[in-house]
Amino acid sequence: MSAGQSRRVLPGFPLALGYTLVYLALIVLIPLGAVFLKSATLSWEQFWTVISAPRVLASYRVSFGVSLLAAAINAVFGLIFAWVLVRYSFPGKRIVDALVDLPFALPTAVAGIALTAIYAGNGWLGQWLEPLGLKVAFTPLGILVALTFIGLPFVVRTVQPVLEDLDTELEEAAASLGADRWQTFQRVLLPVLLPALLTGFALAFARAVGEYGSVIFIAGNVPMVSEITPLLIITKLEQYDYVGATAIAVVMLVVSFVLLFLINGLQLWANRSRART
Amino acid sequence: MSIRVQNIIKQFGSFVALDDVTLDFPTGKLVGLLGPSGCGKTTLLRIIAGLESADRGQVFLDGADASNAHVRERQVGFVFQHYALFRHMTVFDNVAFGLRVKPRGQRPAESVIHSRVRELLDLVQLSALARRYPTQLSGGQRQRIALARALAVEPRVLLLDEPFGALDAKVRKELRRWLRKLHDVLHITSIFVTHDQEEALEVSDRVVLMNHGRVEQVGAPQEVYEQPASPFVYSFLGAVNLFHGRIQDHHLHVSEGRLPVGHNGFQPGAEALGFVRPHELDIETDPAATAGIAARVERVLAFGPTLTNGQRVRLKPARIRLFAPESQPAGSLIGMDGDGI
Amino acid sequence: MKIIHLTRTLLVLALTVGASSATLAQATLLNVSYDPTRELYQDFNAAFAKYWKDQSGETVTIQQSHGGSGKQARSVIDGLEADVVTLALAYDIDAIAEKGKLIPQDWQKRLPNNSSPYTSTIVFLVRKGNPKGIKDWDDLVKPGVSVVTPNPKTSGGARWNYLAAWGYALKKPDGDEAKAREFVGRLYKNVPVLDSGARGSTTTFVERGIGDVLIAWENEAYLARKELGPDQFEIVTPSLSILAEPPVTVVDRVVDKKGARKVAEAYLEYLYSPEGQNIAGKNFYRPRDPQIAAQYAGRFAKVTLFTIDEVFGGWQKAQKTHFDDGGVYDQIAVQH
Amino acid sequence: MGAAVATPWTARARRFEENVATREPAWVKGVLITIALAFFGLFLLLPLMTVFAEAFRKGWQVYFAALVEPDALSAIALTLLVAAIAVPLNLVFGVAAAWAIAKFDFRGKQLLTTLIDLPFSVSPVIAGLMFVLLFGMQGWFGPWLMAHDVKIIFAVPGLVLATIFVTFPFVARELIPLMEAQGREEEEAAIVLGASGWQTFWRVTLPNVKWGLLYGVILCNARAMGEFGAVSVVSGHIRGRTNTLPLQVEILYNEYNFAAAFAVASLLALLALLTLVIKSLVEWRGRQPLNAGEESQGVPA
Repeated sequence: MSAGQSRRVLPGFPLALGYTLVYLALIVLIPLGAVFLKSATLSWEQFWTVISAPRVLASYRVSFGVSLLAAAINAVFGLIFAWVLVRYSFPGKRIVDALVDLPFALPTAVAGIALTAIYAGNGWLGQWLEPLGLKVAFTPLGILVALTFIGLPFVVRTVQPVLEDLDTELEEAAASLGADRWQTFQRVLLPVLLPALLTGFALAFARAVGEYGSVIFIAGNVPMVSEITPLLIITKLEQYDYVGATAIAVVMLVVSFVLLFLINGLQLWANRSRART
Repeated sequence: MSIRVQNIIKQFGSFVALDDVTLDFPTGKLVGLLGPSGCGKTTLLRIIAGLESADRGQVFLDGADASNAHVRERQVGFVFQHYALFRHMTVFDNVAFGLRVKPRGQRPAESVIHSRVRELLDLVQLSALARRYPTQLSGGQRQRIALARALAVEPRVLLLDEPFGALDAKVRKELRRWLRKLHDVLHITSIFVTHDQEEALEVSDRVVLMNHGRVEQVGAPQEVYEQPASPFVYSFLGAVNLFHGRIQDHHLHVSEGRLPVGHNGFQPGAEALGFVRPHELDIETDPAATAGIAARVERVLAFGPTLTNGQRVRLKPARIRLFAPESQPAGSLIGMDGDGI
Repeated sequence: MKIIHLTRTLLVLALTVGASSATLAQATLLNVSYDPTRELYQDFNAAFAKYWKDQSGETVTIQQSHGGSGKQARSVIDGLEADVVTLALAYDIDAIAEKGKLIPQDWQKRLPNNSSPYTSTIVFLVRKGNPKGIKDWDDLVKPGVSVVTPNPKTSGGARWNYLAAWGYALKKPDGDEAKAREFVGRLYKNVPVLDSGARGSTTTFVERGIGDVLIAWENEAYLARKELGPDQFEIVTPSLSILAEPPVTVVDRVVDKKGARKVAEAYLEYLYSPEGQNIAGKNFYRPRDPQIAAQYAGRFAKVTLFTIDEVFGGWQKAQKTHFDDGGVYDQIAVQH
Repeated sequence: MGAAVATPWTARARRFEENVATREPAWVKGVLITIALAFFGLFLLLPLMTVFAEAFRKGWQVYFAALVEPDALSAIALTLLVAAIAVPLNLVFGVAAAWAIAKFDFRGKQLLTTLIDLPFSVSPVIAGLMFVLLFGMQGWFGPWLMAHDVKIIFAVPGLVLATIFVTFPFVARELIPLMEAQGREEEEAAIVLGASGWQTFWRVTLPNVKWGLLYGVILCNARAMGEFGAVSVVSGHIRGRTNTLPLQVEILYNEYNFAAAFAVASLLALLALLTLVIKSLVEWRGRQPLNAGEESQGVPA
């Protein structure tokens, strides 16, 4: 069962745990604590004024709204992507599969300038889209493109293994009971995939909310329209308004924590329902 | 080497895994620790090995208190349920591991290690697989390698945790006979844990029956099978018929009739449980018989031609053991033969 | 034990790297500047290094850091060890004095001409042939005209742009505060992209093809036309604009600590020398030195200029009224 | 998170395609593959190609000139240095954390695991801000550091700290589930056989997780070399001194020097591709022995 309370057979526990805790405290907890401590120099009312200013509220709308939309797009296309990768064979599949992780590996700044070069009015795609009245770069749509890019692997990579582990028996049973493919997908497969899909969605969302590098190049950064919250933090900082920047950072951190706990819960759920099937 | 555990108590949270266990394991014997899952047998084995420490009580190895000795110092060989072979090492390197990690002063030369490993692989009849990796072996082969690896360091005791638990039935039977033979050659003090009664009875010199962290009975396989010391042992070892009734004038009265029980320690009117092995039940086909339990033949399997469907019979135990309902060992027991009724 | 040892080694390594760059800095100057001065200081640093070598025999390497003026000032306040700062506006250097306490409050009086060795103004860059017919500020607020300018909250240049537009509206025959506010509000309604720095805006306009007109530093507009194609852009000078005075100063705390005051002061003084003024002129800044200015007079269009002190009562006041949180700009932005 | 996923083999898809109960009509399959490939082309392939196309737009000479320029070279050196410090530190941490969490039971284990994940969900900008608040001149330790002439912010240590923060969980997140799945039995077996703690770690634990470890390290490294937001806040952008490659990209971009910006960006894109190649190889290698085991399970004793 356990390694025993009084004496552990495997060595190194105090050293490993001690090192882990010290390192965690130094790199993560103390610096994060500094943010909260700094924001505490504001009174509750001042804090509220800063974080509920119209421009700040608008930036939440952009950051959270577009991130939510991007995560939703990723959930749909990521599911299709994972499905195609697991279920079908086609030429070049290995390469496609390997490149799914590109957004993990490609620096965000590089992604930002590349996407801008593609979608700007005189860009590769932009020159075709603009005449159609579809402006991408420097609009909230551009932010959506960037956030979709960085979030894609999260959904694919959480759904893919679940899909791979699925026993064909499940679908065979459904088919033998007279269900067509769509019914089988809807009623049998989707419920099994749902926890993983939601986990991927939440991960993509969490990543998108905090994203900075790829967005600032392609977003128009117009207050109230296409200004994301991280940029607002930088803006505050550059006006020497440390406390204001910190207050907004606290709001984002709280959202991050909530998301993190949500994701952990989802993952537990996903693992448990995977164990059941 | 002899092993003695004394007054061992072990709790995991509020769960009592071992409740004051005292046991002796004699030198050179193969002892089976038998019991249902959760009875504490594996915990006891791990405490003897030093992989777990007891909350209270002592472990004596060869009469010396080893309770505070580290696993490494106890010189035990441990065979894990899932083999725990090092998957990145070849069979050969797995067996050689224990020799190669010895402190420099005690480490044998590589050539000695080589011949020793060869010897062991011969012993477990797997010399041909020395270059393979564990994942390329079948379950039975893995288990034999695990055993060879444990033997390589010349342990004073061999401890096996459900050694055949993960194998399929056929391999399991082969392997346990092989283990018995191996033990007859090596004569190393061994303890093995199992939840399979057949396995325990077949392989062990002695069987220890455990339940809920307590020792129910210790004895030779024959002894524990024929003279179960408690209702638990009775029902755990082999098939048994259970009759719940009341004692009245040398009979156990149950709803379907009465069973003669002869002299016993029960007060008239006391409740009692009667245990009868299937082979100890005689079938009385005489419709005039009044003793025994009234029964009707539901379905005749193709075993004997003497009965027909729907025939009414009486069942008469040749031997019955009685226990008080809540008793562990307290119930008295009587032996009787068919003629005594 | 090994883990701890390894960590210690790496920490020592990290610190040595930090320290070694510190010792290296003894022989170097760090000039923290704003966005459009990259080319100016590239030329000027080479000239000064040569000059200083001749003067003192010492080899001096000048390192540059560029970015939005506010961001750069913030870095200095936070501990970026700049020996000299050459920023877009006095307000940012005031902040270094006030929040960082790295320089005295009266820093602007230490060098001639409000510590601004060169000036510039705000002009318009339009696409070839001026398809929207942009002539003056009034044309920028027309519906359908797309204007590119950086974010006044973060960019010094953007604040000059804003104030120039405001000043123009105020100085119209029937101009008053309310009209100016309305004028600037309409102007910003026409802005599709707000980059955080002047350079970002130029990139957006020139390279990305966004907008009909870029409000830019005069020097930036000329540079962009030179670098990216004189056949693609035209410069339109409005009838009235603001006199932009980008100031410079030595960062006392840093140079005193490093013992680099002499070379840092010489560096800034050299900006006022004929050579320095010449380099400024070449890079499309308006030189202060009348003689050198005369040489470059042909380069720049004639324009009536007003100063910030005249119209807004100085940077501190302008900043407070217009750009602080909740200021006029924020009110305009929210109406967007 | 969730990145430790094995690549499926092309062959594996066949068991679905050849089963009547699990295959779709050909047109559905065709539509789905088309959608996936279109999405792939639009969102993954096109940006990647753009980087290289833009980088070479002005020819090879401009490309190489941009890469050997002193500022670019020092940005490369700095990026390598920062990664060379941050990655090993996170590696050691990841191993220690995984050892403690996967091999032992203790109170608060779940919380600890969650806390290790924290930096994943913190915006890089906030990561930079934290270190400014701590070590900036206006921050808590700034004046003291200034007085003792220790530079953290706007110098290499600050870049390293910010990088360590954003790449903090990578190695640990790969190792913890892996080591948890492997259980304690092998280590216990080694100890019973007389191995010391270090022997057990080096000879049993480490070889077992080496592919997972490598996987975590390359992802950690890719992020360390490519981080922009956090590093941007603490860098100070001193040319030739505190500019890492991603910051150099931004600077060149802001200097109208697009070809050079994309040239440097292409270097980072190459690094990303290399990362993906190694990652695929690692996944392939990592599952080799397991596959062999599955296949030979039927071998009789």
